[in-house]
Amino acid sequence: MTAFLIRRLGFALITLFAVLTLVFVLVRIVPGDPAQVILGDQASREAIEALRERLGLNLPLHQQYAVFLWGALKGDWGVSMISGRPVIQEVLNVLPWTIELTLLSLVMGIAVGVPLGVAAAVRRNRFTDYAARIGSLLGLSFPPFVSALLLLLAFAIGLRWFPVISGGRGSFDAWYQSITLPAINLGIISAAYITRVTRSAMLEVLQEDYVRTARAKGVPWVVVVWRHALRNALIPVITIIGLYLGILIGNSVLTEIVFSRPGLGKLIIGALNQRDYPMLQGMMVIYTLVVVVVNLATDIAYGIADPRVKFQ
Amino acid sequence: MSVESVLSVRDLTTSFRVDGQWRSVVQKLSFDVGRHETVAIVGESGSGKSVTALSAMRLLPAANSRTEGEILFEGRNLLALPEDEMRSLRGNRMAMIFQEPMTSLNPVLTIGFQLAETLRYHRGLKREAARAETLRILDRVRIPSAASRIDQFPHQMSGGMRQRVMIAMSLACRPQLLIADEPTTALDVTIQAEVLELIKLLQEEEGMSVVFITHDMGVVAETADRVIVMLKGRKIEEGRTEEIFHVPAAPYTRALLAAVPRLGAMRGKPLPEPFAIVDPASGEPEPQPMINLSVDASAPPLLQVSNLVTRFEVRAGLFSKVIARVHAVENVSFDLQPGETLALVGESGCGKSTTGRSILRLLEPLEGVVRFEGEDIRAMGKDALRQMRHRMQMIFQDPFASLNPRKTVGRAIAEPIVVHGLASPSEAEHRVAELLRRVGLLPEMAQRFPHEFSGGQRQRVCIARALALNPKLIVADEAVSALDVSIKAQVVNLLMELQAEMGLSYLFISHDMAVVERVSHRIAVMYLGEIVEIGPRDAIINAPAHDYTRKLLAAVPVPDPSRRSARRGLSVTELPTAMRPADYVHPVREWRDLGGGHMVMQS
Amino acid sequence: MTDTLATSPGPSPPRRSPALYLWRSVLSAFNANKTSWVGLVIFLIVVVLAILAPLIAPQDPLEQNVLERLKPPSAEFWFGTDNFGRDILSRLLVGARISLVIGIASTLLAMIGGSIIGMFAGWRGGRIDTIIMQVMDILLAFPSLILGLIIVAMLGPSLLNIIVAIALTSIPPFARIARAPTIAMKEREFVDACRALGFSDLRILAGHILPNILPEILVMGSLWMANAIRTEASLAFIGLGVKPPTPTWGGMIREGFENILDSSWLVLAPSAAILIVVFALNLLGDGLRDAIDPKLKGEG
Amino acid sequence: MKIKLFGALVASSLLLASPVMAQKKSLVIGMGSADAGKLDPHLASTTPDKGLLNYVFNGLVRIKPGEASPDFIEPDLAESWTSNANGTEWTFKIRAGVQCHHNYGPFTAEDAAFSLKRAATKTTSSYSGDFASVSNVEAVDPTTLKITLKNPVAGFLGYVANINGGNMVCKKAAEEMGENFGKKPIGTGPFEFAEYQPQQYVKLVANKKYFRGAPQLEDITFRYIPADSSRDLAFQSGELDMIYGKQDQSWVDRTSKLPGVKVKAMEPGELSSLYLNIQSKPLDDIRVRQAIAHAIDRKSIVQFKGAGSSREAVSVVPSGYLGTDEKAPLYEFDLAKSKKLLADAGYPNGVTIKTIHTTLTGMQTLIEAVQAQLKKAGITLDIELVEHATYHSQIRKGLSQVVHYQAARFPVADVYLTQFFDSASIVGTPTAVTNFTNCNVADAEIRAARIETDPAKQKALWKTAQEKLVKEVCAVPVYEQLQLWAWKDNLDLGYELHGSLNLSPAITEKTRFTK
Repeated sequence: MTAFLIRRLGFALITLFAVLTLVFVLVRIVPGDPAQVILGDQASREAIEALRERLGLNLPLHQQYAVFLWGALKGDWGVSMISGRPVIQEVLNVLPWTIELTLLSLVMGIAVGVPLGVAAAVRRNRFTDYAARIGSLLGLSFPPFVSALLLLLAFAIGLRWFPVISGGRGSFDAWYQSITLPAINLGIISAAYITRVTRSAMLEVLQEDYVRTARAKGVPWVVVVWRHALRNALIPVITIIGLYLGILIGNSVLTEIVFSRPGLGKLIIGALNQRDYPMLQGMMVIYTLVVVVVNLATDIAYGIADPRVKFQ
Repeated sequence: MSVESVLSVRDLTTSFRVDGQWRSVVQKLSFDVGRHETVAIVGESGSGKSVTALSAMRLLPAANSRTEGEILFEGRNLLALPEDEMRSLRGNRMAMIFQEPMTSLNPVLTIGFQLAETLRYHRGLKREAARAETLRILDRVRIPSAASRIDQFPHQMSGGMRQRVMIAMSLACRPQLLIADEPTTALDVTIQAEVLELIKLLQEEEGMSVVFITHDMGVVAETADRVIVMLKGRKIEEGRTEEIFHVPAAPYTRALLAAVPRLGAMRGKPLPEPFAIVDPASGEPEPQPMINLSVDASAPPLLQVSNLVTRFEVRAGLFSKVIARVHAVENVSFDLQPGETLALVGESGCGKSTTGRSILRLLEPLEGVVRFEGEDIRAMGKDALRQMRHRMQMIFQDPFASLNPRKTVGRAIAEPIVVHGLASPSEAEHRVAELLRRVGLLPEMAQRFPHEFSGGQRQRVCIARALALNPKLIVADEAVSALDVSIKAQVVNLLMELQAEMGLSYLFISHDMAVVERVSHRIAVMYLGEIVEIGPRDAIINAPAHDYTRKLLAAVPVPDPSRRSARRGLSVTELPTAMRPADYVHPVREWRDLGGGHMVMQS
Repeated sequence: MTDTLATSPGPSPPRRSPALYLWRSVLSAFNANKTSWVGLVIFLIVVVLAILAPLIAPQDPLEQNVLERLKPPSAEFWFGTDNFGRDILSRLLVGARISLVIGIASTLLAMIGGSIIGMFAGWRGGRIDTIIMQVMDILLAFPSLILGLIIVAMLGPSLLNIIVAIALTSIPPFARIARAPTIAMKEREFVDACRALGFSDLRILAGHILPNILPEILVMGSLWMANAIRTEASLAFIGLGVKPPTPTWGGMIREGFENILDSSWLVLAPSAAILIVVFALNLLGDGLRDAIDPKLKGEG
Repeated sequence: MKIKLFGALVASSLLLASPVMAQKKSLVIGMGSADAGKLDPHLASTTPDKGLLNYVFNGLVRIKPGEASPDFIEPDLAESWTSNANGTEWTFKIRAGVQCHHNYGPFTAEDAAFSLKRAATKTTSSYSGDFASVSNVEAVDPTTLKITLKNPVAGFLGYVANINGGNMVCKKAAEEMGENFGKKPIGTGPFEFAEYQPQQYVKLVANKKYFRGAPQLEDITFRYIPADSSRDLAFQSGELDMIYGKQDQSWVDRTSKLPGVKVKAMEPGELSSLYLNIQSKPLDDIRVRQAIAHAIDRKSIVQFKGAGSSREAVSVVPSGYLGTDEKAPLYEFDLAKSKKLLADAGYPNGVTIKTIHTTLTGMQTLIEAVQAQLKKAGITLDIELVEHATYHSQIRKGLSQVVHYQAARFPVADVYLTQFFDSASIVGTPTAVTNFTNCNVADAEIRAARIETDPAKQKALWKTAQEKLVKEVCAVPVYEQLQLWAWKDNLDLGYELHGSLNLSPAITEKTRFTK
């Protein structure tokens, strides 16, 4: 297990390194000289040269690379070109918002998706199954910004249960008031995914010999389904949850915009639109870190769920 | 029948819905199982024997199956019981063991939990009590050091151990009736013998009745008091075991028994001989062509294998260090003459398949020399190897898995001919027709897809494909093991005919000693990657010199109830693996020559 | 008991091509799960409408008419008009072409790229496999929308770039789906048989393994096509869609979203269009997947 | 458990909806941007930032709250002022006893001098160009400030009013914080900076020591909500008291129907013009430019934008400014003429021109409408959409052949003419402002008018300049967009709102909730 963790961490480092290199290269293959991009076509020659010097672009490429890596290692990701604030501070400001939203929606997705998927599989080709399948397909088919708006209209304007602006902090009341709708909006998507995966995993597992064995032992059907079958079906479900967390984070961008919620998504869109390179580099590192952590967590969860995995 | 019957099946008809149509798989089946009695239900695939068992347990999927008739157990009609009451019977009053111990246990739950569960539901034991009882039961099925195994997961145990766990589970509540569905089919012979022994012993101790479902006449002869023969969902014949074996009434039974290979039947015959085939409709023997399978011992050997070594590395740890190696093939040497059949026998994991694949270089051997017609195969480049493969072919165990399901068999057979440029596509078509005819199929069948063929036909297709390139050597890797007995005999006969006609050499890899006795000129016995004994077939079967060979032969069930073997005692064998530590140095072996090419390793 | 002629499958047409067989197995897959038919029919209707769009569109989708702007649905404008007085129905029909082109082209690209990568990794095995699949896993876990955003933002929002961006983000799932059966197939004896028959690796992969994993990849394709159409909409919503005035569903939603409280039909029509197509594709793929999954066979 | 949670939900929602509360003291404003930009009054260039900073800072003089014309200039930090006869020497009497926020001490002539110098320095100010004519600023004594100009400047008081470079920062704070002044802007206005939450809001609290008296409101929360619909919904649900409207007539129509809501289309009108780079092909041919001008149908654009919130452009300078030629000879809409001109110029099959354009909705809809109109004349407008900030940086690099710009300036023709048409303002040059056209045809008149002290002659010069620019088709004026705002009618601004030069309604010490 320790060796496994060390190896995964080693792999994570390599991944990070690769992403950093990729970012470094990307910024440099974008058409035009960064100094030129920053200063513009008609900037004077001296101005460009001066900026190149200041940005360290006159150094040989390998030295630039070393400087960039060293900075990244020290956690010095530079200063946003737009706001002038340190990238790391800007990112850390909004990171908790995105994490909290994504995790909560994932929990909602699991709480709804797993039971629904099990029910659908157990009652295959019956009403429950059709309802769960069509429901989950609808959940996957809705553009997230449309569903977000419908939620706002229904619960914030119609019923007035929740505020339109999702930014509450401080008290639990304010917190749940502000996160419920966005989390539901994202939760719909994760629930839809999880329902589908759980259903097909359960269908597969219910065909297995050991399920028949359990029945032959006279174990009640409920126990067969929830203990014998589900434990096994959870293994692919965990993988999928890990893999599709990325889709969730992606969709959280749109959710953040409609619910007026701070978050990574808004930050990266701004950085992209304004070609804020230091910010983009920082964001890429953060996203990679998140992905690496998620992969690691998935692996560990996988090992817990499946005793056959030996963490090699 | 008898008033004492534990289970009475009356007019059982079980149907499945396939594409909206109801098709009955078991028809009007009736039989009884008396107290303390062992009844064997035998039949080939598709006979409905397993469905009968599942019907009795009511384990068939309700959505697309239908069971009619009556199944009386302890006086109650099971088919009319509410599911709840049925559930309280299952695992309690009636229990079942399944064929596949590898998949029949839940991989994510400990065996202790799975066993205790039965006790908790049926006997209402509390956690601690259930655990103690579980330990006791594990001891009873002779699982060594049960206390340390109770918290293991199934994947940490061998197949034989898992089947013992399954047995323990089914016997936990001391059932009246045990239904064993091919409980030993997936096990090696030595393990099979031990498990059969165990079931027999426990039956006597518990005084229960057993329904034994099997395709293996040897197992039937060893275990059953009474036999029911089934064919295509119907009962063909029923009777006491001795009667069935000695005076079979139904032609089908006769055909079935005729096809069963009997170890020792070839004593004194130096050359292989085809099986006698009995027509299942009339029960009369069919004439078999006489074929001469003599070997020219003076000819230069077709294949020379010397000191072949193939190992697999096991890596682990931070830097994927090699922590151990599986010595799958270790120092294997033998020759093969043109027109000769050498059988490679042994139990799973002994390295016999790896040897075959290493010779064809489907796997890369580590050391040793393989010469085919004098050429060193290991020294060959890619192209030379591809050319070489014209002359050495392979037939696999599973004829379905070895044919591409999305190609017509015609294309499957023609493809190698075309790829190797042996014929133009149109000529290839003729050649395909010829080959199909040669293996006993119709040329028109070239247009069909593999799934439209039966297992035996598919294996014939595979043989035709292997023959397409006019090979000299065919490596037959468990080529007939998956086939039903009657089909098995036919395919074996076909192989022999082809050998006589085309002068083929076979490397016949098999675990089935009885079949091996029929087909081979010589036998090599493998154990843990090494050949422990090699020699003429008659010598190996009738005068085995190595302990392991003797043990292997003794374990083969004899399809003759009058020769029911004496108690072998309840030994528990776990097949050792050929996994060795990374620094393991293989010992130098001494050999003893018993004359006539019979060599045995001194251990 | 002559096994050789025992199972005659009854009268059969004199000559059956593999294509016919494939067609029949597709048909039976459809029949096994009727909802697939519904999905297919809806999808085909949309495709036909998109192809015929220039002929059947009641108005010029680019023609602005200030006097008719933001008209609710009426007999003249079935789905109303947009902010510029353009006929929404016409824009919807013409926009279907872009959405479908993006969906189909990007999915095809991803399918081809992913299959090659996955099959290669699965076939080669060992470290190469480990490395490729780790990279794929990272890519897969990376927020695809963000990845798409970055690519489009870097390359600029043109139709081709959007297709490439979406394709790149959907390669990993195809690689995964192609790899697993390749490994399973590699273990199957027929691949060993092929090798024993002296076939080259390429021949085995392309001729023997690919046809076997193709159905699964195609099914996956229909599911990811749905995703691609949704991603286009999301990119457009963020403002990185195809340039105006070209109508796309995503772009229409973006425009409509600005007016959603005044003129909800602006957003409803394209949303419904996306919903319908995506739903149809999901229905199609989902049903087929159920039907072809060999593990679920024999149950219905 | 579930039921309990549901109950809690219902209970709390009831609480939320209940119309209790005493006198409201907190104002929440919803702005249409994603986040705060630079909160330094001399650097801020966007409407949201300017609006916010207006509540924090004062000028030497101010335009009366609610008005948008220099006619309403009144004292602010300066109690009174005098100037010499030709207007090159100005003396301001600084109000005594004004306190800087957060205890940064009293505001004196010293601070005012510092502030003006800061605003005139290129590195610390975006508005240094406005002070090009200032030769000296001097604090004679704590209450006397003297400004010397190189030459008379038309409407000079406008530059020391509470807008842009005229905003007075406190010296001690600005020196202390240096580059970080934007993180905690310190002024003298009715509200002082309290808190910034990224992507969420800026919070201002009442400046109890405000020299006009403590504000009635306790605090202002300035929220950033980029999605128009979300902002509207939050306004509708009562979470916002005042919102920046969607610049669209349909928004006006819908929002005015809401109960208890006031909607105002206020001055100044932002002039939306197409600036044509006359050095780029094919725009270097005046016939092509004329063709474009003839292809624009201003009437239908106003119909499109809504008559209540927009009006036709009258000249290359917005209407109502001092010196605007309200009847400039703009090219009339004439497709035939347009096509003929194109053909004459050698483009019988039409031309393609390129613009880099913002995704800002109001502007994007306009350019798409323009695109459709041009299309009818055979002119293809290729629009490359980029985010608003990118657009601003790109067009300043001269990357866009056609620049669609929408702006209001201090309402004196000189400002507009100088920034958009004086050759010194050409983008990419050291003195660049926003001349995207490379035009210099009116340089002479613009520069002469700037120092002309005779108002009549000055107006004549401006008129000639506008005529020349129109004739030369340096720019094609399209329409003017009024500023749309909505607020709850229980909010009493404390003055009559006609307009605001900051484009956001002023919130003063008198602003309060009536219930």
